[in-house]
Amino acid sequence: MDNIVEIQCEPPVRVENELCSRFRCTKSQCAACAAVCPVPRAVRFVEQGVEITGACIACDACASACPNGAIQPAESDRRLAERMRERVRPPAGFRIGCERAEGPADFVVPCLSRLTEAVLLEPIRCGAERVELLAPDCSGCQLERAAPQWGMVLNLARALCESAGFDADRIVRTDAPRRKREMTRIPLSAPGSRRAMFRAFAKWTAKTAAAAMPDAAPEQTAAEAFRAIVQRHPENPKRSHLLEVLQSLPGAEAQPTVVPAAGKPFAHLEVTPGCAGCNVCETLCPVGALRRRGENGTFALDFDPALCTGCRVCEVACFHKAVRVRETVDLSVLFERQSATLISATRRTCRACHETFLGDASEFCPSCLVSGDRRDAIARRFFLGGNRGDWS
Amino acid sequence: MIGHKEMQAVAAGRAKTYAVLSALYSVPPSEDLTAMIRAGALVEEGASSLGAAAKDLTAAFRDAVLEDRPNNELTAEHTRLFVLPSGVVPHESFYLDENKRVGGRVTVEVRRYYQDAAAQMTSACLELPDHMGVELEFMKFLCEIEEQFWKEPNPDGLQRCLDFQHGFLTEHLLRWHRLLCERVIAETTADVYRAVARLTVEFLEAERAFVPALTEGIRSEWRTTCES
Amino acid sequence: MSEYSPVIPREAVDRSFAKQGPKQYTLWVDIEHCIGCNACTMACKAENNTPIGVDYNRVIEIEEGDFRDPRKAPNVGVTFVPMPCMHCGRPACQAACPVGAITKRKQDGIVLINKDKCIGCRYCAWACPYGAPQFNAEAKIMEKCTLCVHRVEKGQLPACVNTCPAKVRFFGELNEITVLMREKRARSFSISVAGADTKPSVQYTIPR
Amino acid sequence: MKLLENSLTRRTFLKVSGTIAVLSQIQPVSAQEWLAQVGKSGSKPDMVGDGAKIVRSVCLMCHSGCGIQCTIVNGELVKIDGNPYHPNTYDYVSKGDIVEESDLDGGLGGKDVGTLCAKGQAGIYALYSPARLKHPLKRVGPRGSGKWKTISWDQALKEITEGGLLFKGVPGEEKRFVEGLKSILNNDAPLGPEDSDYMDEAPPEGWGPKRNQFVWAHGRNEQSPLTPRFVAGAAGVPNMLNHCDRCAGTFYNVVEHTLNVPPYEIGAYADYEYCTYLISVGSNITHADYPGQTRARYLQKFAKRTGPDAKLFKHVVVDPWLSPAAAKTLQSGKGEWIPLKPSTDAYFLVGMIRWMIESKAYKADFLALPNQQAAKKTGRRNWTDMTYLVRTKEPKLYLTGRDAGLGQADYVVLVGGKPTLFHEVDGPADLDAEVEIKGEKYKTVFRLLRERAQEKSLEECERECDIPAGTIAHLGKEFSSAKRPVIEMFRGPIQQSNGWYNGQALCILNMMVDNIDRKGGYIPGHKAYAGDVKGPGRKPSGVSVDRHKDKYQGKKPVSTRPWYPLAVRTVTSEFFSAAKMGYPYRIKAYLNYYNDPAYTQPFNAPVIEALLDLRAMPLTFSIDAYMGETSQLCDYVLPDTEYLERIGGFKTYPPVKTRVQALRQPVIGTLDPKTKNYRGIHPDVQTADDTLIQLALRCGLPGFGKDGGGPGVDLFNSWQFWNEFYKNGDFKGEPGLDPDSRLVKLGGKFENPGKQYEGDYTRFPGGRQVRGLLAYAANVAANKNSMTGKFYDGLPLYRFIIDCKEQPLDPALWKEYPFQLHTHKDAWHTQTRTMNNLWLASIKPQNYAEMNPADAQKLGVVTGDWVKVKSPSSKHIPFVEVSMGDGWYKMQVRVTSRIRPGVFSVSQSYGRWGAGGRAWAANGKPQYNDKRIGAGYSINPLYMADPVLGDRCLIDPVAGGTQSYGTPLRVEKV
Repeated sequence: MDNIVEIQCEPPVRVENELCSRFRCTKSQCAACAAVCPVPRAVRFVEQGVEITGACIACDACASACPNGAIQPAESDRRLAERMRERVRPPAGFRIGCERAEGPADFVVPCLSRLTEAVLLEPIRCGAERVELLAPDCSGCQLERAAPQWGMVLNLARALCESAGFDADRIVRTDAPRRKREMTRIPLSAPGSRRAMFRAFAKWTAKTAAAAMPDAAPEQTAAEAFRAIVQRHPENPKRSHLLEVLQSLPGAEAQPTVVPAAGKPFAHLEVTPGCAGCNVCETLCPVGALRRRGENGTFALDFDPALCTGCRVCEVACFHKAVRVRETVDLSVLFERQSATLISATRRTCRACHETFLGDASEFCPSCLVSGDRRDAIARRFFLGGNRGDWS
Repeated sequence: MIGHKEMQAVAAGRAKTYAVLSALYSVPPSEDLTAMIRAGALVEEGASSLGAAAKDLTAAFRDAVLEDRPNNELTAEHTRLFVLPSGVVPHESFYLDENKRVGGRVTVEVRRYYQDAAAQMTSACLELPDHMGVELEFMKFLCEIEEQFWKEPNPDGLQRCLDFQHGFLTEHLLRWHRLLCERVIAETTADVYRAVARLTVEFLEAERAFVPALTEGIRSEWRTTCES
Repeated sequence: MSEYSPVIPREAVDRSFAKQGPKQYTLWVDIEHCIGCNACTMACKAENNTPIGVDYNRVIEIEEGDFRDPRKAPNVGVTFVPMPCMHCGRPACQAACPVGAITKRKQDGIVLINKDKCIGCRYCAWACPYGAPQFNAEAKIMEKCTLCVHRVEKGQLPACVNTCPAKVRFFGELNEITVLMREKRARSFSISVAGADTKPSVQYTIPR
Repeated sequence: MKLLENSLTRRTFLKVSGTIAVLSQIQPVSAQEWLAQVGKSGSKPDMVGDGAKIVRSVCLMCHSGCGIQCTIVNGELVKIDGNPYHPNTYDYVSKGDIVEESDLDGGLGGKDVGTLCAKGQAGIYALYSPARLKHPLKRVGPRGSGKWKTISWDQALKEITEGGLLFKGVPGEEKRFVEGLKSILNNDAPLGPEDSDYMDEAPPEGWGPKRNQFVWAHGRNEQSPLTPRFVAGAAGVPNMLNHCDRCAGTFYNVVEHTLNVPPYEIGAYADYEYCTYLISVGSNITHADYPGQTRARYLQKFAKRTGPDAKLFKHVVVDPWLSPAAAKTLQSGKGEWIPLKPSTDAYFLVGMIRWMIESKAYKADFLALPNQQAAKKTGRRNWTDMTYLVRTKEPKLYLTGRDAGLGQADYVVLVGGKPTLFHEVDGPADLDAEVEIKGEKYKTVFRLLRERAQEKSLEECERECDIPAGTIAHLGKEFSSAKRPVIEMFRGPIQQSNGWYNGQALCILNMMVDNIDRKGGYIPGHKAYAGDVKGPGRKPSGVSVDRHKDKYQGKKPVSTRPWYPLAVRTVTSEFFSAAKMGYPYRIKAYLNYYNDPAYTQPFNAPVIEALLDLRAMPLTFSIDAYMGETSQLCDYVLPDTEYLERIGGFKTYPPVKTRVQALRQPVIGTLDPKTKNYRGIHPDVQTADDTLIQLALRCGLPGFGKDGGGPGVDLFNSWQFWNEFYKNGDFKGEPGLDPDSRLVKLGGKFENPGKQYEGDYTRFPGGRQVRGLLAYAANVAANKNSMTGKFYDGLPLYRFIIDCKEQPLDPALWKEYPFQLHTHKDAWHTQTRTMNNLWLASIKPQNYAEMNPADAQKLGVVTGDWVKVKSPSSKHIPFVEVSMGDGWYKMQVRVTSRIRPGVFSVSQSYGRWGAGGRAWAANGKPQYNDKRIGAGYSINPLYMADPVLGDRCLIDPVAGGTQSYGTPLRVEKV
């Protein structure tokens, strides 16, 4: 019985592959989730992107860390924000506390690393004057590895405040003493967790029952091909939530706020003339921040900086090194939602493959020329003098 | 209230439409058929694009075949389009076989389908089973059987027959008729065949919605109708 | 009793198949006797059902020298070089693929493109110095020589090897082939490209 | 009923009033029957079988007859491999005399898999090509207008056999009565003045019966003996024309005569496996020769040979084009490439003879042997006629014993100067000698040959063939001193107006080194296993339209057009132009089978003109799988199956030295178990065999139908014929086409390929092992050129290009037309069968006009430039896209050192305008075409016409082969 439970055990958080940078582009070095995960072996990088194993304790720090919103916590951000809203009493300040923090808190979360920028801004949206994070010293906490995450979120939220024309100090951290009694609700060994076990057991019995039913239709297990999946650009729930919150911040007036892009889930792109129009950046962008536009024989690449999470998939994927992430980003774009055209060039159709390409070099696309002639050229180069020395 | 009689008539009507289309794809228009169409045999019921297409075809026939001119031009055009190796290949395998093997895998599948549906190709059939004309005639065959089942009435038989119709439409005809008709429209010089192609598209598109709806209707309501 | 194979004995092929653990299957192409008939090209086409215009293997005809006066001994030569995928030890295509659709299999060293993953961006074609990956314009994906992996896994030889009328293509494990070549003292090489150290595995022998 | 109502109202219906004639392509059944049957599929015989199976058959992508092994999965042909049991495609030795299935592991996924060339493997595309014809067609517009309609087989065959006002719907032909085959073929009355304007040129017995007005011409005919049974046996017509004049008929003719072997033991080749010194003259061993892939394997074998002679091996390639085989020899350093000037082979070959005679570098002891016992004494299997005496006055025949006063009509030799009957000599006779008898001078063949060879010095030869005299000399030296030397040829030296003599010279060279039949020597083709079908038949009589094998005996001293008494195979190139002028008699019906002269004929403009001429060719019909260039111009086109859908069989070619008869059998399609009627994948297409049988039955010809194959043997279809064929002759006692028989399972009957030699000689199965070889062509010397009334010569001549009156071309011509035309061939092409196969067409998308850098420099062109080219007689052909009018043709140049200077070389098979090559008109509208099929250029319109006749290409006056190389051309930059 134990064994079955072990096998069937499923992690409490779900990874939405389509949004995961690692899933979409194997070259992506994104490790946001793994970096904050407090449990060893709970996040695993696999061929299919990221896998959350049964070791997960459902602290949801990874969900907060993932800029693309690929990891969906058991309770969604919106739901969390809703619960919070119920407790906000404007214009009074709002205190959010960690379970281990001693002191009066309006709202208690198991760990502050669960919070996102949008959630932090929620009380302000509801009219609260200030948001305070009641945080004890994280060192020694079992979830210590997740601690930097909430610090980062706090900084982001403050920066966003500034860009909204508010005082950054409307969101602050307040040191709080640690509670004497450890009250961490989350057990650290997942397989033994009752929640997980019950869930797994329920699933297991359901499956057994299904197998026993005579008329059950055979399960359609054929997974959708990757190449079909990446044609879709699903909504980033985290970002749409944030944009929603920012849009409705009372009294917000967007201010140009240029911050370094490194380490922030915001970025602005540039495309150099080396662009071959191959469309890989658009295809692989997890959040759909890039959109190709082709009309009247031109190729244009539109970019919505408000959606960009700075995951750098486009940058690492581009073979021609034509896409670059700018070093700084202006946060006010989140309020204005203006899309930029990164490149616009004449588009031609290749005579051989009927694919489009940029440039006016010939009737054939560079790629057809390359693959067709290279075999020839390389063989030729070897056999016609010159390179004979290369023969090993 | 719709009765079996009516449905029987519908099935017969569909069979006839299939028969006309099948004949137009299979052989050059015979004199009888020409005369019939020119006389206005194709009548729409309810204004729609299907009706317009039928009107176009009738008009095209009236224009193409004048009293003093025999069918020669249409014969030549039919031969050019559907018999000689032209840009229009009227075989499903040309469009759906990944290797464009006319007579290959797809043809074998269609033939299998006929066998499963207990349809025997006669020795008069001079085409591959996946020829547009033969596929349309196969649908005509099923519609005729459907008609008989309405008459009896036989709910189980009807259900099976409609399943075969639906299966064949979705697995075969509806997957390639547009590809063929687009080619015909692009390639032909005769208005008649342009109109035939348009009518085919319109009719089969109507079938795409109708057959599943009919199947669903019977599944849910047949019992009560029988009792009433 | 059967198959005349002047270069590679069948036992060596059997040994290659039987070898356990990580290995590198590859081809040995004897250019000295290749007549450029393109039977391999067509065998590949038929076996892998490639569309017209997509060939996993091609025979390149290379002409050298200059001949203008028939009274003098002609200084001209033609070499035929069959060019399949080199199944490199460090495939440039794999490195270039943004979605990890290209893998080099540990168990036999065959470099394969996963058709489900490939998004048809053609980065592999840009990256491969040998022009091995081919764009299938109908399916909009890249394809290339698989060393007939579906046959090899069943213990059969790749189609091009089976069909070669002049018997100049041989299949085997790289080490087996290297040993045989050393025994025969054949002058062998692999087409390596300056600036792209991909460690191609396909071996060629050339006229002495 | 709500839902129903909904679905009804949401849709509009088409009401069809009136009754529609039912096509009944699908058998109607009642609903009850249907319900009973549904789900119980598959009792009918069908091409659809489950799973994978193997069928072994014979390829026909070229004519080599390689065995193929087809893998069929769920009714679809998915792969063609070489048949491992066929000696063409696999090297093995079997256990017994005849190969059995257990000799190899050749099943699905078996370890023994045969090799196969590119063409063979592309057969899949041919079978499933969307361009195939699917119904019989009749033209509804004027010939060549491209207006067609489909008709039923019944109508097609009925109209062809019955005749009548067949084209009354076509403007201008309303009253044209077309005589049908039935009345043509059953008319035994003699041809008279109403059929011929040339009665005074007829032989005393006349032109023959009127049924001779039927003409059959085939390109590839692997359905023999069924097709000859139809034309000669049933119709009783001598006019069965083939493609051999364009191909290698002269080669076969000259080899059969010189090596004294029976006909149809096709040609002779080097024994590649054991020779140590090989000269290939104009033969593209690996790419064009039959069977290319088998030779490639042998080439590999001799290159890799490890025996004691391995180091000696040398391969010399004589060819204006650096063929792949030549490239290999240059690469390995074990040979030479001799870039001979096109059509000067005689100077090279006879020059070599001269050097060898003068240097005494020949096997004198062998050449001096006059007969069998003398040969046997020295351990030989053959001897030559070199010592036989020949008259020096015309006709230059052998001296007979009767003329020499020795009583018998036998050859005479000199022994110590004394005339002796050849069979009475017990040792060598005088080789280089002459004698005077009754005031007349007689010389030995050898002396005549020496005198002939000495007519030109090596320096003169050098001037003509543009290779150094020293090269000729050193090749002669190496050749004569090599351990196992052999010189071989294919089309190069043979397909010329001097082809017969070139071939004769080459055979003599082989005789001079005593290598005929020897291991590593020059091996003639052997007999294949053959079946037989008996039955009644007619005997053809009269003169054939192309006058092959017919001697001119007319009242006029010289004939209007040439006659070819020595062409054993036909001279089809002469036929079209002759038919156009109604010479020697007018024809009434022309049947084109697997043939495309409108494209393939050198100087093809007159062929097209003839085919369009209603008077010259009142009824034309074509059996063709595609709308080929010729079929486009015919009255009816009867669709043929592909080679993968028919029954038949084929032998193989000499490089394989054991006996073979491979079975061609359908790899796909349906065979009715009762009637044995076979259909391929297309239901309205039948095999040409069946078409011919039906034509014969409709015309009431003997040899087919009930008891057609003798009492109790009905021949109503192809299967019945071939089943009977494989039960008789060499197949006596075997079960015919029984699916479990060895024949059907292995795809043929094969002799153990290990049994090739007997001692130092090859086995030469089925041929005369011990025989005399004939260096002197007495039968040639006995005949006259009908155009001049002068006797032909019996020995090789130093000659360049000649016309039908044996006059050299006007030297002034070369000033205006300084280039020489030349063609070559790629390994993946066969004349008209491969460009429409897009798998093959994609290997090399187009051909080019290839020119030497020296010439290109002079013209100022580089690769990719366009030039225009014309010959002295080229004409505009409207179908050809690159025809600029006025005889000029436009071509794109590739500059290459692979071709000798002064030569303009274009590879064959490209530049199609039929079978989808170019848009061709139908209904006045261009038909669909695929640019890839028609890519490149065809050289055929550029061949030069015979200056005397002006309406056909140059033809060898002796053996009837066409001049395929060397036509003068003018090339200009565009």
